[in-house]
Parts: sequence; structure tokens; C-alpha cells
Amino acid sequence: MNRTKASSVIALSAVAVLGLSACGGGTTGNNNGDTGATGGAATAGGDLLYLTKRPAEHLDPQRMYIGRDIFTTGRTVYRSLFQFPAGEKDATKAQTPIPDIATEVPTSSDGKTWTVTLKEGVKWQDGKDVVCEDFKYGVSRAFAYDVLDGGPFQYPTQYLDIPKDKDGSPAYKGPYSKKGQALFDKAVTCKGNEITYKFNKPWGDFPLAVAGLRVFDPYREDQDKGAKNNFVIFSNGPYKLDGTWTKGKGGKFVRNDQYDPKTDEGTRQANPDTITFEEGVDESIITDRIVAGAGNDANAITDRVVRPPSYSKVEPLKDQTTLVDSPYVFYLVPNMSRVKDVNVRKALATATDNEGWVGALGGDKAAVAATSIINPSLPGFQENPIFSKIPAAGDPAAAKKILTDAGVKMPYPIKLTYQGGDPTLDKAMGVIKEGWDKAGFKTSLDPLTETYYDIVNKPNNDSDVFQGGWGSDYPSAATVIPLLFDSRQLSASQVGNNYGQYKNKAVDQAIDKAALITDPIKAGEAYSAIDKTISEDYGYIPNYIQRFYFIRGKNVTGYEQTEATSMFADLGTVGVK
Amino acid sequence: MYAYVIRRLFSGLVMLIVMSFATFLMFFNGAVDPVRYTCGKACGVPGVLERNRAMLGYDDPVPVQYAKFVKGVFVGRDFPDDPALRKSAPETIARCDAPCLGYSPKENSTVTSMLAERAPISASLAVAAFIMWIAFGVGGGIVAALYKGRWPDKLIVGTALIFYAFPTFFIGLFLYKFVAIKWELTPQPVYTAFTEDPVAWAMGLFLPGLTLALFYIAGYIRLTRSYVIEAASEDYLRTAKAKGLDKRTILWKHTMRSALTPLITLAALDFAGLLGGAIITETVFNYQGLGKLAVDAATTWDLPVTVGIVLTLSTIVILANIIVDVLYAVIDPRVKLA
Amino acid sequence: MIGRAHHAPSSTVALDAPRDESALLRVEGLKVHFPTEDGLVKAVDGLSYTVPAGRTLGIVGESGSGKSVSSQAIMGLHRGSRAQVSGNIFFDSTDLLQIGDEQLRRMRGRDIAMVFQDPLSALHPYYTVGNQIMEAYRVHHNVSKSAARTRTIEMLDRVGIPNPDKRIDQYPHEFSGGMRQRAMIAMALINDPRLIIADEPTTALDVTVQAQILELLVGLQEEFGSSIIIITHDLGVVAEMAHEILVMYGGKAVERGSADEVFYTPGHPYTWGLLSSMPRMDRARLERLRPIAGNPPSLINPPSGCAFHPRCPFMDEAKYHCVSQVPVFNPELPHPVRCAIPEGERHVIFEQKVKPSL
Amino acid sequence: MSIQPPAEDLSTDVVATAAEEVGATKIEGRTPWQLVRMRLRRDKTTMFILVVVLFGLIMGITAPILSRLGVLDPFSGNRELIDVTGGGLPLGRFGGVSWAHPLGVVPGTGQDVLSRLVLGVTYSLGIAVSATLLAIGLGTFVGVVAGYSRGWLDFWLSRLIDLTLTFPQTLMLIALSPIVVRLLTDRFGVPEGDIANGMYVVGVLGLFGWPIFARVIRSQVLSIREREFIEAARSLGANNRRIYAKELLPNLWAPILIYSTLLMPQFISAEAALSYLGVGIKPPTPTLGNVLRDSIQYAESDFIFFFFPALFIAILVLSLNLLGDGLRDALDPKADR
Repeated sequence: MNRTKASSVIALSAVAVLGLSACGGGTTGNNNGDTGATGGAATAGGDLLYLTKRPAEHLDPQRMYIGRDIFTTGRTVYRSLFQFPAGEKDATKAQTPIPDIATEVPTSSDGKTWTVTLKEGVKWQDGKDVVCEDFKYGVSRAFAYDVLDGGPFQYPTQYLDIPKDKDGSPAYKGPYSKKGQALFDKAVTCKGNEITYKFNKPWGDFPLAVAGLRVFDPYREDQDKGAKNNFVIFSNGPYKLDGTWTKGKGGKFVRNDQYDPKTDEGTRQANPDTITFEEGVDESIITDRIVAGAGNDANAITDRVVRPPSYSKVEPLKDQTTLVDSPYVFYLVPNMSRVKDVNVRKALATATDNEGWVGALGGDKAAVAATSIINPSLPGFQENPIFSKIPAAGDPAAAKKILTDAGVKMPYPIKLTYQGGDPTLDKAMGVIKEGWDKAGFKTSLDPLTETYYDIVNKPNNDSDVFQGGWGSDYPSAATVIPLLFDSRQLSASQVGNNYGQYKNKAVDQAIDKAALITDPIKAGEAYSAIDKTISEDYGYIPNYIQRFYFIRGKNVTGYEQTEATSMFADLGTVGVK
Repeated sequence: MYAYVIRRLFSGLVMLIVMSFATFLMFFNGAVDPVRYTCGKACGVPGVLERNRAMLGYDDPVPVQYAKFVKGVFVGRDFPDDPALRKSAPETIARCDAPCLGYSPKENSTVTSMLAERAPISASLAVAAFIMWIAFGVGGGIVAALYKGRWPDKLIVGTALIFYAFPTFFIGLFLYKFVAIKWELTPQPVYTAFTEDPVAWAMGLFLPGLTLALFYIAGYIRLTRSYVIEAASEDYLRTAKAKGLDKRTILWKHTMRSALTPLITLAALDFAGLLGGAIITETVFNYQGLGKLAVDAATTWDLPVTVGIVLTLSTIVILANIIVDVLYAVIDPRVKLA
Repeated sequence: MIGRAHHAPSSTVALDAPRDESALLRVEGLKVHFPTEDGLVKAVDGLSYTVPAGRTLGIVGESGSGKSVSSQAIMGLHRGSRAQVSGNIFFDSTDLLQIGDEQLRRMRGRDIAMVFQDPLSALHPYYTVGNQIMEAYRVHHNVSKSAARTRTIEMLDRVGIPNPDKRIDQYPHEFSGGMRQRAMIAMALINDPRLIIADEPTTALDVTVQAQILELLVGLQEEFGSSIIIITHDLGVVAEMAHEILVMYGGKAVERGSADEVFYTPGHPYTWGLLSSMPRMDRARLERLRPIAGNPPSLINPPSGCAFHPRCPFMDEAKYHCVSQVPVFNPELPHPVRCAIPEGERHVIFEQKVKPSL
Repeated sequence: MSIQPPAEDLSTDVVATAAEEVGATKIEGRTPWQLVRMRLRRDKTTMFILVVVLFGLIMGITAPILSRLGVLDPFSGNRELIDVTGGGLPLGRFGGVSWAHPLGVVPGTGQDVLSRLVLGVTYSLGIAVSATLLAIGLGTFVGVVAGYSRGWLDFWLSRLIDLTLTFPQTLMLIALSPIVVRLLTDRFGVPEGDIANGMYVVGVLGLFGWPIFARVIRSQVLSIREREFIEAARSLGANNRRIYAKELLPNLWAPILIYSTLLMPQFISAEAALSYLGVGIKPPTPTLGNVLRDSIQYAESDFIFFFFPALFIAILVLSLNLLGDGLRDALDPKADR
């Protein structure tokens, strides 16, 4: 489907989460191109061009939360304890962490204490060794989330064994104020090249989180200038930043001579000599440039989907395009504090025309209709029995009957708030409105730009329905259901990610129980059960799964899109002719 | 002369103060808590709103905020301005050197440095557009006037009007998608710094410059044409003819001097306006100039950046007006600076 | 007449001027017509006169009578416009309507110079007075800048501008009205032309300055020996300086005679009107000035017969056929008048009804 | 580079003078209105343009009625007309042109393009006309007051004009949008959505659009003031209000008419530009701007859809501009543009 939305709608709010694609065990991606190493075997050398519209918001590892940025930097400039393997076609293996700076991926008997041993000889770009203290300092920065906002700080702050203040925030306030430093020093300890993390509850997913996010990355204390370092890259990977990074324009990566490939196995081929990131280029221009393939544009890859108006132009270039399901599910959430009658919500869900929506977004190359908020590729996924019964095109007549039976006054006014700014999404919302209006609603569309965050975060806002999008942080429904529907994140001033202000004690309790399940499949089944409960309340309306229809330059080799990098192009394998 | 310049500067300063204060009232006294527009989606992170409010001093009354801003312009400023914090945790303090136009917590950068980074791009674009619009606009206007009422006149004025009738972003996108990418008739409109490669700089500026120039060309053709025709009907041109001067001298020395003099001041003002960035053109061509920065800041509600740009652009306009007034006195002997 | 060639051969033109081959300037059957959206404007319609060397001709008439248009035709200022000019204008033996643009250009300013009505608008505001005068000199004389400058200062001095070496570098707006007109005259005289056309040279000036300028012109004429055509709507202006006076109405000559004849025995009712609307210093004013009633005639559809008849207080169709016949203007006469009223009756009317109130 | 002067010379002075002299006698007895009508009638181009503009106006006025009657259907989707697998492009040639949809259908939804454009004319013209009325009204008021009062009031009003012109207009339009729209809905109870957004665009265009016109009016008033008749009216004991109403305003209608006609196309373009930047009335309500914003994506894949919205804007802007020129020629023939 579209561009900005892909990540910006998803990154809906404070704790917006996106990152890893899904799939712990299942299969993914009805890929229609060939998904193997494409464009021939990659060789070293050449200049790769990375075209994108949406600028990186943060290049500070602790602040990154956008899947694309996490993986582009992870394959080039930032190394971590663990990572996902590159070029791995088996979805399960692709999402199984392998060691990076760690000598191995450890196990933990109780899930609460994790001890990792570091490799020798991994160096920063200034030649100093990456040591245990760097990892310890790195994760400590997540606690200064008021200064270093934007990152997935909730994982270290909730799991590390540090007491909480009365307001629920950790007693450790980060490395700048150093308040509660002793508490942090107990939770994360260094012994030679062994680092130990102590959690307050079992967290079997820890290696997944390390590999799927950057918040546990090392950071050099002597290089830390706080928020001013937002676009500063101090590399320990095969590349380093040449000059400075300019937001909206991009930057250029060149080879890092301190990087020793012998310490790095199976992931970073680091084929191109340079990688240039060009930000802010409109999708249609990206497509046009790659199709034309003039000069360096023939070496280009992108994270932006081909837009429907360009489909016909891209069609003949089959060996330069790929089409895969993305990890992102888009959905609507009724505001439970305003639309209190479950029958009205049911009528909304019944009248929702997902088929028309998909059509307006550009058809089956843009999206497929969804029947659950959990991506079917996540481990343990079960079909949603409520939404899969509603026809994809909706049933306005049935919806009208529900409304009539419920005895509500018609036309029933509905204000649908979404993040505007994209004409295609505007058209798609027009389709939703049409279906709802047929069922007896009177829908007013309310596209907002950046004020969206301000509005949706207020518990007393007057919108009836919101739009949202979500992708799991790492391959587990544990990073979907609890983040979106746990009522304990609601406060008098904030709704967190629970825009619909969904409150159900049974769901909250079930979430707590599911968190203790260590088997990924069983956990997934538990979350699907919770999903069913929420669906019975019509706490959300699933819409579609976004598809990635990507084009790349004709000189690009070794091109891979796997679950390891959330279906974005893998910079660990790519090369140019 | 000096007295005039000083008086003019003084009145410009008064204007600047009134204008900047009005801007503060508009943005900080509105219906919306300004701090909500300093952090985007990070506003939802616990503590961020409070931190930004304290950091940017938004808890002060508007006049105090204004005073602090003005002070920052002259001596620089710390965000937050907290001496204790400067000692204990310098990482959390953003130093903004004079002339400090504010600090954007969202971009983690001072507004001044953002402006300084973008200004050369907008200036380049302004220069490119200026050259083309003067060449086509004034040149076309002169030709149209010389052939007044005949086909070259109608062709020039008509073409310009048609270009003018289509919205700028439509023309820009059309040029970009068809002329540059599809037909590859012109170089790719990608910005290269002048210092890096002057040739690439000029080539990349061609299409955006043309797009921007087209917006002005129609107006300048019409103006030039009417000024030349007006000047040609002046009595002193009859005198020049009666003196026995040849046509060339009459046209280039006598007619053009009086026709183009008012154009110089107009062009200077328009050029100054462009220095502040061309929002639409920069957006279409992804030129990261002041216009793009402005529109990004405005649409993502980065309030400190927006305010900083508004004030900078207004200052440019005020200054340009002063310069043009003085310039006019230099080129038109009839204007007395009293 | 529409669509006719601009420069009609002279043979087709009815001659109504005395053939004085020795005259410096001889205008014969001059017609200047402008095609406009409303129709053909006959601004000058068959005009003839002569100016002998060293003499002054005054052309008098209201605005729209064609007096300025006819003099601009001499300079060829209509060339290149839509104007259709026909007839003959002989300067010496050269027909100014027949020669090429370049030849005429060389004559402009050098042989024939012009002084315009409003010196402020007639001088270029962006160039110094000296610059403009020097330019006029250098276009006809291949001399150095400094020589031209010397000559200009000399001329400025000659026309009575004090401190000419300083004033030469000033701009027109820094001059007073009278000084500007003196500068214009200096510009006209700098090439020592044989004919000067002064188009309302004093209209824009106040009364005391008017007299000075006229005196200057008379004095300079004596010194340089040029011929002068002075165009004005004010009989008073030409009273003192013109040898001969031509009265125009509606694009045609209506009366011609020596200054004395026109002033003391004017023959045309229009001239009477002009005289009575002229302030006179030499007699007590009995009543307010009486402007001629009515408006100037349309030049597209002029009144039939005598063009003046709609405004003429003595018009009498039954007796004189003012409306049906165009009165004849016989240039062979020493004092021709274009009027339908027979001369004898006119004389009676003038003596009895007009003269007492003048 | 030198431009060879053409054979025909520029000096129209003599002709103009002569024609004026003739005109002075010829037009005697005609009111200015008759004169203007006469000149306009003779100006074939302007008459043609006038017909185009009137057609646009009628289109704008009738579109909402036609939509209600069902003759136009700007909102309903026609899924059967689009190719769901091909990016939602219309089925059939030329963007799905057919008798039922003369300009084809919108990709993705299958809405009727012609209906959306015609109703878009209503909204765009509505915005432009309202903003013009606001700008001209304010400009006239300030200009008349400043020009007639002179003294300190004139001084301060002139400074207000300067001040308004100092602000970067487009940027302010974008930047103030959320604040002012929120202000309108929360403090003044304006209904959210199209009405508040439309009011914002009209208001801000109008509020930034008046100063230049105020300057024109002010100088016009100053010059009219100098004319005798005002003095005459005053000496006859007419009070100020009578002077404004009876003497000044009739003399201002020419600039008001000309500038109104020239401001309108500017505002139509401005609406389109603002839509491109995401400010103003939002879809599914069609304005020419927001239809164009969608259509420019289809430059290559659906040329009909790409071209016609831009053409509608261009025709409106061009014809209004030409009409303004024609009016200027008719009302003020000396301003030869």
C-alpha cells in the first residue's frame, strides 16, 4: 500500500513499537518474485544507494525504534550481543538469534539472570576495544528516556531488576542524573568480559529483544553528548559515517578500517564500498528513478513500496521487483469511552469494507485483508473466529439490522480520526465511510497531521474511531496484545497505545498469565485466545496486512528480504555490480 | 544619506520588535498548549512534556519568554537554563550560541544551526530562479513591448499566462517526472554543494530554478512590458527622437533606463523573499532548503523551529525593504533622502 | 482616404499655399490621419503654409486643432506609428516626407530643432541636464566629451543659466521651471539649427517666466538667424514675436495673415473668439473672459460645411450655407479666411458687434 | 545579446494624444458605465472570457444542487470500474472514460471524476470568492480610512500594512492551521471538518491578502481627495460620511472590480497549493486542490485523471486573469498592459 503510513501510522504513539517481522515457526510471505539471493551473487565493491522518503528519526542506538533503521544500522555500523542471520531463507532460522559480539547465545535456567561472554578483538572506530562497560553504559541510557526519548525503553526499564518509585517509574534515572546508580549497578554487572543482566521476572525472549532492537547495544561513555548525539554514529561495524548525517538529506557510510571481519560470522558481508542514504525522496520519484536507472540509481534499493500509480510501469521489470507480506497489520479501534454499545461496535465491524479499502490502497500488490490484529505469521497464531466470519467486503445490510435491533437512533454519528497527509489513504477512508454510511452511520472523517498524537493521547478526546497499525517488536504476539490492550497503561492523562481505552480485567489477567508461558507456540495460542476475547467485545476492527512491493536497481546483487530484517532489504548480503 | 539610513534602520528595528512579539503571541497564546508541539509522538513518553516545558521555558508568561528569546539572540542561551544541571549533567544541557533562535528538542539541534545548514540551498535556488526569471521575464517583457500587439507579443504574454495558470507544484512535478526522469532531457535535480562541484550544482539547480522562475516570469513579463511601453510614451523619449538620436540609443539608453529602474527594486524584494526558501518547489524537488525545513517544522509542529524561521524570514524582508529604499535613492536621482 | 499610401505623391495634392520657392520651409497639402478603433481621425487635413528664412510663424488654435500634430509631422515624429501622412513638406528643396529614416534622423536636431511644452517631462529624469544636451551635440558632431561639455556650458550660459559649469551636472528636477525651459532651448540651439519649432514653449510656466522665455527666443533668433515656428493656444504669446500668424481649427487653416492683420482686422469668427478670450493688458477689462462656447469638433466625423458652424454665433444657414458648403480658403490672398460669410458682411459684424467688447 | 528594434516604433504618444483629444469630444455625454460597456463589447476576447467565467460560476452554483439531485455523484465508489490487481487503475481506455463517466473514474475508488471536479469548482470558487470579499472588504476599509484620515491614523494603518506584509504568508498558513482550527472549533463552536477548515483557509488568505490592495485604495483615495469635487462637496457642507458614500466609493469601484478579479485566481491557486501541503478542506469533500493532489500521482498511468484537474484550475485561473486584464483595459485604457 503506501509509504509514510507503513511506519508512521504504526509508530502511533509514545511507545510505538515496530521492528521485527514476525514468525517464530510459521511460514511467511507469499512471495511472488524469487526471494533467494537475487541479481546474482554479490561481490565486493561499488556504491550502494539507499533511497527513502521518511528520514531516520534517530541514529542513536538506544533511541531507535523503526524496523528499517534498526536493521540498516545493525548490518553496517552497530553490532550487538546477538543478531539474526543474514540471507537465511528458512523463516524460523531467520528469526533465531545467533551470536554477534557475544561468543554464543546463552540460555537462562530461570529466565531472570542472563550472562553473556564477549568476543575479543571487536573494536570501535577509534581502535578501542568494545568492552563490557560499554554494554552496561548503553543500556543505562534507556533510563534517561526523558532526554533520550523515542526508543523502546520499556523493555529494560520494566524488566531489569530495579525498584520502582511511587509513580511507577524506575528508581534509577539514567546516567546523566545518576540518581539510583547503585541500584542499576546491581542489576547489570560486569566481570571481565562477562556481562550479567538481572531481571525481575522471567524473560525468555531476551535474546530476541537484543537481536530485534538496538536498546541493549553498547555505547561509549566518553562519546556521549546526550540528545545532541541523535545523528552521531560511533561505529563498531564494517562501515562508519563519512562526515555528518543530515536529517532529511541522509548521509554516507564508508568502510571502517578498525573492523575485523574475523570477529563477525555469517551476517555482514559488507559488499559495497560505500552506502549512500538519500532521504526525503517521494515514492513515485524513487520508483521512477530506479526504473530509469540512470547513473547511481541503477545501484539503488529502497524501503518504500511501489505506489499503485506506478504499478503498470514496474510490471515489466519482474526481476527487479519483489512482493512479500509485511509484518504490519492495520486496524481501527472504536473509542470504548464513547461508543459504549457493543452492538454499535459490532455494526461498525460488520459494515467495514476491507475489500474496498484494499482496492483503494492499490489492490493485492498493496495489501491483503486481515482478520486479526495478530499477524498470521507469528508463532502459535490461531484464526480469529469472530472477524473471519465477516465478509471482506463487509455486510452493510446485516450491520443495519444490528443497529436497528439495538434500537439506537440512526443515522448514528461517527467521527473517524486518522493520520492524514496521504491522498491514497484519504480515498481509502472514503470507502470505509461509504460502507458505514450505508449501514446507518453518519461518518465524518477527521484526518489529522502531527496533531494526531496530541489528540489520540488524550483520554477525553471526542473521536469515536481511530486508525492504527502495528508490527511486533520481535517475533512474538507478546509484543502485540499486551502493548495494545492492557488497560493498566491508561491513566488520567495518557492512553498509551490503548487508543480505544479498552478495559477488561479478564484480558489483563490473561495477559499476565500468558507472559509466563515460555514455549513460543503455546504463548502464541494463549495470545490468540485473548484476541478472541477482545474481538467478542469488538475492541478493534482488523483491516489489512500491508504488503511490500519493492523495486531495486538493475545492478543490485545479493538482494534479500527475509524475516531477519522485517522483510526490508538486508544490507548484510546486498552488493552492486 | 546616513541620517536616512539610520532612521530607516531604526524604524525597521521597531517593526521587527512588533512583528516578533506578535508572532510570540500568536503561537504561544493560542488555543493549544505549545509544549505539545515540541515532541511529536515522543510527547507520550512520561516526563517528556514536563522536561520540554522546563527546558524551553514555556511555563513563563509570554513577555518573559519573549525577553529570554531576545536575550538569547544576543548572548546565546542554555536549554534548560539551569546552572546546577550544567555542572552535574552537562549532557542534558543544550548550549545555543548567539545568535540563538531557539532549540528544537525534537531535532536535538539549535534552530540557528538548522537554518545555517539549509540557507545555502535556498540561496542557490534563489539565485538560479532569479537568473532565469530575469532573463526570461524581463527579456520576454522587452521583446513583447517592442512587438506590442503583434504575434511575438501575444505569443510571449500568452505562454507566460498559461504557465502561470497551472499550480507550481503541478508544473514542478511535471518537469521532474517527465522532463528529468522519463525523457532525461535535463540533469537530475539533485542538490550538490557549490563548493563540492560547481557544475553539478548548476545542473541540479536547473529544473527547480526553472519551476520557481516560471511562477515569477509571467508577472515580470507583464510588468516589464507595461513599463517599457509606458516609458516609450514618455515625453522625454520624443525629445530624444527629436534630437536625432538613433533607435538603438533611444531604446537602450533612454527607454530601458526608465523602464527597468522600478523593476530593479521589485526584483530585489522578490529575490530577498526567495532567500527565505521556496516551500512548494523545495518540497517537490526534495531540496532541503529553508522552505522545506519550514514546511516540515510547520506540519510536524516543531514549534521552536517554526518560530525561528518566521522571525528569520520576516527579518530578511524588513532588511530587504530598507536596502531597496536606499538602493532606490541611489538609482533614481529624483528620490531625495531627507 | 483610408488605406491610402502614407506618402502620397505631391501631384495629387491641391495646393492652397502661395508658391514661395525661396521659403526655408514649405508645407503643402499636409494631411495626418490616424486610424483608430472609433474611425479615422483626421488630425491635420490639408494644411499649407510657408516659413521664410529668419522669420517667425505663429500657429494658433485650441487643443485638437492639429497644430502640434502638424509640426511633429515636420520632424517625422509620426514615422513608424499608425499615422498616415501625406502631402509635401519641403525644407529647402528636400521633401521631408520622401527622404529615408536615416537621412531624416540626421536632420533632426541639426537642421530642425524642437522645444517642447513641459520641460520637466521632456527631459529624461535619470540623466543630468548636461548629459542630455551633450548627447544632442555629439550625435551630430564628432567631438570629444570635453569639447561637447565646453560647448554645452557655453550654451547654458548663453540662454541665461547662472553657474552653468555647476548646473550642467544637475538633474532636471533640480532646475526650476524657467531654467529647465532655458536648458531645453540651449539643447535646441546647440547645433545651430535653421528652423526651431517651439511647441507651446511657455504654457507650463508662470506668467513672469513666460515673458523672459519669449524674450530669450526673440533675442536668440536675432543672433542665430533661425526661423521659428511657435505653436500656442494663446494669441498673446505670438503677439509680440510672430511675423505671421496661422489660425487652425479642426485640422484645417481658417485664417492666415501678418500679426497686425490678425490682431487688428481678424477675419474669422473663431479668431474673434480667440481674441476675446485673451487677457489684454492694454485695455481695461470690461467683463470676464469669454471662452468660446462649445467643444472642439470631432475629427472623425467633422461637422458638415464649415467645421466651426456649431459654435459660431453668426452662423446663418439660410443666408450663407455654413452647414452645406465647405468654405474656400484661398491661399493666394494676402490674408485668406475660411468663412462662408462674405468678407464685407464679416467686416461689418466685426466692427459693430465684436470689436467693442474686445 | 541585442534585440533589434522592430520596424514599427514604440512612439504611440502622438496617436494616443490625438485619440484622446478625439475621445474627449466623442464620449461626451456618456456615463462611465456606458463607456465601459461599449469598450467591453468591442473587446471580443474579454467577452469570450466573460462567458467562460460565467459558465464556471454557474457550474459552481449548480453543482451542489445537481449532486443532491443525483445528476452528479462525486462520492459513490464504483468498484466494478477499477482494476483491483493493477493498482486500482480504472478499467477501460483513457482512465475509464464512458458516457456515464465522461472524464473517467478516480483510480482506487471508481468515483466519477467529472462530478468531483464540478463540485470541486464549487468549493474552490467558494473559498476564492469568500477570501476575495474578505480581502477586498478589509483592504477597502483600511485604505479608505488611512487615505482619508491622513495624520496619525494613516501612519499607523500604513505600518499595519507593512507589518502584515512582513510575515511569510505560506508558512504562516501552514503553521497556524492547527492552532487556529482548534481555536475555531473549541472557542467559537464552529463545526469541525470542512466548515472549520474552509473558514480557516478563507480567513487566513483574506487576512494576508488585504494589505497590497489597501495600499492601492489608499493612494487612490489620496489622489481623489485632491480633486476638486471633494473640496466642493465639503464646501457645500457635506459631512464626512456623505463624502465617503457619495463621492469616494463610486470612484473606487474600478480598482475594486479589477483587483477582485485578479485576486480570485490567486486564491484558487493558493487553495491548490495549500491542499498539496495538506492544509484546508480534506477529502472526500472535493476541492480542485485536493483532487489535483491525488491526481498528480497518476501522471503516467492515468493521464486523463492527471490532466483534467490541473486543466480545470488552469482554465479558471487563466480566464479570471484575462478577465481582470480586460476589465482593466476597459476601465482604465491608459494603463496599457
